[in-house]
Amino acid sequence: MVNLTIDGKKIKVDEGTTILQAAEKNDIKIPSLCFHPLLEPYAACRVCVVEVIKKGESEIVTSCNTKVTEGIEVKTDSERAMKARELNVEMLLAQAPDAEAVQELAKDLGIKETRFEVKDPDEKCILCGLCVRACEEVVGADAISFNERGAERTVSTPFGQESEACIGCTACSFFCPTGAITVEDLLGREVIHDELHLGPSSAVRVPIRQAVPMVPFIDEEACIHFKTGECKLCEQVCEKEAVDHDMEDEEVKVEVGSVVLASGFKPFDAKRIQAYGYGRFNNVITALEFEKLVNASGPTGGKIRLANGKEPESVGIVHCVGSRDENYNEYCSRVCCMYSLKFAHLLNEKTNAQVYDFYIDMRCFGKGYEEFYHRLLEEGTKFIRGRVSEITDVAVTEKEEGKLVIRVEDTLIGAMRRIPVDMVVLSIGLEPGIDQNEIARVFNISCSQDTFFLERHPKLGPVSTFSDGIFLAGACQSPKDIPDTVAQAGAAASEALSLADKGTFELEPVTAEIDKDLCSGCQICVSLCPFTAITYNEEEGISEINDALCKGCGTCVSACPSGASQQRHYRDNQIFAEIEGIFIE
Amino acid sequence: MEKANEKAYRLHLMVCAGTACVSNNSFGIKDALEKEINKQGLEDEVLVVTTGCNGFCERGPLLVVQPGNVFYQQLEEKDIPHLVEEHFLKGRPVKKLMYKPPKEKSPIPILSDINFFKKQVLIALRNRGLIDPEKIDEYIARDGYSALAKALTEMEPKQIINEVKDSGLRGRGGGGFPTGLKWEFVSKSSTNGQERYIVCNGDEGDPGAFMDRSILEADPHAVIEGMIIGAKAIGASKGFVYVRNEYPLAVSRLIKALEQARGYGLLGKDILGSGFDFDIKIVRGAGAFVCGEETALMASIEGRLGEPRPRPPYPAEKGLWDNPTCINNVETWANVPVIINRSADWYSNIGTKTSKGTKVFSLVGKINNTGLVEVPMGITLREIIEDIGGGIPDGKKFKAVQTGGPSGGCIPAKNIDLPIDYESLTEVGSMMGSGGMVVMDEDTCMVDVAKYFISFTQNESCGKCTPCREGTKAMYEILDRITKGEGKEEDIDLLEDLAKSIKDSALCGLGNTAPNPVLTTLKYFKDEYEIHIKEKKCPAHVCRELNTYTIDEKTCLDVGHGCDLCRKNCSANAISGETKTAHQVIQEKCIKCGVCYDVCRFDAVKVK
Amino acid sequence: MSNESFEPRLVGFLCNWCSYTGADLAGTSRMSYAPNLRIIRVMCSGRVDPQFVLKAFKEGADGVLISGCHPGDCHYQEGNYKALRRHRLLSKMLEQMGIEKERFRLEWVSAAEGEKFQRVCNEFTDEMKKLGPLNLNGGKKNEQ
Amino acid sequence: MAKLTIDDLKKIKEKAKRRTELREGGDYRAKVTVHMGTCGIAAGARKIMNAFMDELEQSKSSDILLTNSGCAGLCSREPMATVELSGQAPIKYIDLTEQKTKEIFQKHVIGGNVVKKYALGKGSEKTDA
Repeated sequence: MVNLTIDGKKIKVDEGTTILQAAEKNDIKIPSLCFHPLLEPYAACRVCVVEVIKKGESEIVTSCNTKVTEGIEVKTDSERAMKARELNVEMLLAQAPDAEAVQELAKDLGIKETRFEVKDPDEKCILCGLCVRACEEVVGADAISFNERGAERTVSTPFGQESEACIGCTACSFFCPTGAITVEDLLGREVIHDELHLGPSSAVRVPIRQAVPMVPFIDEEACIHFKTGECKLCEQVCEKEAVDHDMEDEEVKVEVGSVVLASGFKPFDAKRIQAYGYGRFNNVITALEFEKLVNASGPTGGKIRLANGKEPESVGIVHCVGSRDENYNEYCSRVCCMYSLKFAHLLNEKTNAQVYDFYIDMRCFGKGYEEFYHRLLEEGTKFIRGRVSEITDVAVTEKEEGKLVIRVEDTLIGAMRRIPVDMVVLSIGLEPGIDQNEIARVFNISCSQDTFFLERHPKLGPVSTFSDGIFLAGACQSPKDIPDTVAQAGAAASEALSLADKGTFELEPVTAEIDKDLCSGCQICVSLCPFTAITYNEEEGISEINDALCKGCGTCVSACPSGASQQRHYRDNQIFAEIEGIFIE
Repeated sequence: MEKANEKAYRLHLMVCAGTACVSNNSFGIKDALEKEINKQGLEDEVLVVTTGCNGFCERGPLLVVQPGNVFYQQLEEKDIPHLVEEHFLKGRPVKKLMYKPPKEKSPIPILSDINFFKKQVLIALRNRGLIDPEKIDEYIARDGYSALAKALTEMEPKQIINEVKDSGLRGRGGGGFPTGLKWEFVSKSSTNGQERYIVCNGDEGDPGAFMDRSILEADPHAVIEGMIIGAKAIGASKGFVYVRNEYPLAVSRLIKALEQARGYGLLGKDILGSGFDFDIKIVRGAGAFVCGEETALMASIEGRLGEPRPRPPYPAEKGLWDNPTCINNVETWANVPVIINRSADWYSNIGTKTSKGTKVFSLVGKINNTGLVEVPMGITLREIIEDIGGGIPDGKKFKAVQTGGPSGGCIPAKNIDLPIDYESLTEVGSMMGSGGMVVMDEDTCMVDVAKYFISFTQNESCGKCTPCREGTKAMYEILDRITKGEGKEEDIDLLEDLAKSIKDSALCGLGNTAPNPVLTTLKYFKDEYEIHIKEKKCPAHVCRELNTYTIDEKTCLDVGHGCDLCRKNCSANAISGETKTAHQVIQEKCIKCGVCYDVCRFDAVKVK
Repeated sequence: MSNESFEPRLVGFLCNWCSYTGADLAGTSRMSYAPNLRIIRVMCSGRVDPQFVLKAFKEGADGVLISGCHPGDCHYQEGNYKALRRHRLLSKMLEQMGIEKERFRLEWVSAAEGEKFQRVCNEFTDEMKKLGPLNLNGGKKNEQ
Repeated sequence: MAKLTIDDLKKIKEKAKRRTELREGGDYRAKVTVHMGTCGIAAGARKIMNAFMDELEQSKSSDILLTNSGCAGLCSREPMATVELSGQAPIKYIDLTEQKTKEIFQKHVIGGNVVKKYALGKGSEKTDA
């Protein structure tokens, strides 16, 4: 440890600490412009100068790079240091008048205006080199550097041309203290709903603010390390050393007793219904996008805004988008009515927009759901019973000018109606997960007609499947809302656990067995068994039946060419004897 | 010329072939001599030898006839036939070609009697004018590489370092850091296996300084031998000579010297059979003054942007490619062989208590004997200017001398009896620097001198740190205003504040010393600043915007009879009157170019 | 043996979960139907091995019936589908052996279809009466 | 050139020193001055100088200074030369021939004793050389 006095305070710091770091530890503020904790000190701006007295001799040094030595006395605001610092800042004010960081520093030091000649009033760059060093030390792209000398010195790419070395990671503009380097999207990518476009702001981030678990991840496309092998700043600053760039996905084999399939659902893709204009009109959004809009920690902070940023005056909510429709999904997605009502309520509460709700049947099946519907009726939401045929922006009357017109057949008054609104929310239904069939094949469970997983029995076995030990929970079995899902998940878990802790296991009495000597290993039975109870034993070259899984249907027995597979109590010779017995007079 | 080595000659004509004399056609003189000698049939008796810079550049092209040390100067090709016949054939030296000091009547034939040479003590320039730099044998003849042999075979590295430490030799580049100490740091710093490097700093960016150039041109082997001895002392295996690309003759002579040294096995593997390997590479500077600063120099050698970096770590610890590096100036290296040969005690009793040995100065400016002088430390300014320099030309009064180039300062006439060494110069606000010594007389405007030097450092600043990049620009702008008559009252204080702040907070040597010229001129010649600001006048009439030109009508008419020459030459037709009438200057139109003043033969034009 | 006095001897393989329960239902519902069908219970229609059908004909059966659950209802998922495949293949083979394919019949009878079982038995018996005896084993009776 | 060793270095130094020593105006044991005024040259001083040059070369000694000077004034007895050993009075030789020169060089310059039969007399005017 090294001891020193700084501004009169006696402190102890460990070897190799710089004066700036020592000051910060004892919350003494020393201004600096070209210093950044994540970069090597460059000591160019000379704003962090302090007076150091060592063995009676006083000299002015830059605190950002000078290491502390035994017994020195540091004065951060001595008259001599302040003089040098003020003049340096005043000179920077002349060189880069438009840089806020310098203006603030000048204000703190009490410098009104600069006595030196200003070459270019809107110059922002103070030539601190943070961008050049970041590009070299952190990013490793070396795309920009200083060129020219003395007063002509500038930062630029070689010959000012567009540089191939630049990987567009914007680290330079991130490190720039004065905003001299700005980032511009030259391609001008068209974004449907600006606020909703959650472009990556930083390569390591939390997926969404309510993500469970709330753990950041590294987005490999945006992360510099995967481009140039450098950077790893996040690794340096993480005290818990939790960052490891070399981590890879790995396949883990887990031996489990039972599996609860809760692979969820896929929202219906609203683009499939061309007539509703999702993807063509910026203000036609899906229910999920509306959830993001209305979410307090969402991109708009919970304010409901149109694409152009204004508040909508009228909003249409369309039910059964992609559900109860033989062109798409015949089944009812069960949850849309209630979340649409929730939307209507939120719209009434947060905006003074007129809400229209287009429904076929209001399915408020749950506890307290119907009462909630009646509240909506009182709140002034206009409910129109009928399926929406088309959403268009072609205005017929000038009232519809600039609005989205919803054409619907109002079945209660038996007439076609045209309702102009600012925004349309499509209450999209639920569809089986993207890899539903893949999972069914892997777990050897079957799907019902609408490709949701088939439960063993709608009443007697709603959470189990035909394969013992495989259970179902949630929307993968059929669309359901959160309360039902939670209930079902509880059931599935308890059934799974009941299997586990029972200790003993009742076997079917009539299961089949394979005689080792007769079996030739032809494996016909293996693919036949609906319960994957038969596995082929590589070493011995024969098939074996797992008694716990065999249900005793006997299909394999009748298919076995060599008669190796026999079903207890229904052996072939037993049945032959029965046949013979029939014809005995 | 091989044959010439064996044949004994009775006369050697030492023709000076330093850059200055070469530019004065000294090669022409050499050819003329050879032609004339052949014509006279003396080619077997008289040998013409080209040497490095002789030092007395004012009087170039120069010839010294040996034996006899007869000194001829300002030779022209037409003098040669007469010289060859008279002196070389008939043995009668030719008086009219000899050096005649301005005030004396008769010329001084013998070189060592001439004042310019008398007080000089030659160590770094020991072989100047005596050997042909492009022949290694001649260097060896004068004890060349004997110090190396001694160092490699009889001395341990520690002994060499102690010898240099005891000699009191200090860095001749300007810093004055004790060389022995630096060698010790480098040899002690751990290198865990990597190499150590030796660097010779031949950047010499100061305007008007040509010491290193002359040493490299006159005696490259002295530098090479010094570097090998240094390498042996600190255990380095690779050396670099960083020399300005603006010195083509020095570079070519250095290249020839390196090849010859390598040929003799004095460089490369197993030098002189001692098992010590060392080789030297030449790196040419790209013309940036800042690359004279050691860390910028190293960056340039590494191929990076020539830009200084904060110290510590000093090059002795972390230099080229982060390995320990020992950087010394050309002159420092040239001194090393002599110290090893003649011992530290002999060296340490030359010079003063704190500054040992000699220093080479390039004496320029308003001085009669412009040239290269090597004087012992402690010599007074008066001896240099009056005895060696031969006083100020045209009877002008000595005003000040500027030492240390753009990092140095101006020393006023009143300090003429100041003994010259590192400490004395720094006390008066200047510094030893590389050795540039610019003499100024009464016609020099100190504000203009300060402006010149600050414009130099401002232009050469690398631009990395704010005080130097912006500070020198700010000071230049203020000084420029003052010299244009727009100086403000508070400018002097602002200049002083700026100078102090830049000196305090600049990152490298260039920035720390750039304000010295301004500070010293302010300190000693503050009155001139005040006249420029308050009265908007320049006493030395150098700042043209402040001059007012008038014509004394009486002299113009009576003496010049209105010769009308000034009016004809005035480009702004700001002069009224015709021939035979008195002329006047129309002040509004006058652009103060001063042509009338220069042209008028009758001193009718007055400048105030 | 004239047609009317000829009583065909039929063998029926019923799956335990649907057809056997269905037949049981027909019985408990007091439905009368032709007694010619002699029933063998198997856990699933998939268990019926083609050998059993051939054995039955060999022993003197005039017709064989397999009855399982409706497709999709099978207690073991796919047993009835396997039976369907075997029936198609086996009836082709029987034709080649000269046994009329009507003599080998496959029916889906769920646990609730007692009435259907009754109808199937009656129809099957009448058809076999029309076809006449098969007499594969030369009309010999099996002694004890 | 093969790699040098220390003593190679010394050898080169000796060889080269003979030539450069001349330039340093070191202290010489003997100084031979051949008078080559216009009449001297006419009288054959060139041949005498060459003779001296050859003798000097063969003698391989480096402490003898051979130089020339203007006319010594005694035109009738040209060509003449003066030999001056350090510490002794200069001796002037007259009516020289190449043969006499060799003899003088060997006996006086090298040997150190004056060849009386050719000498004019002791001492010499003050010369500018």
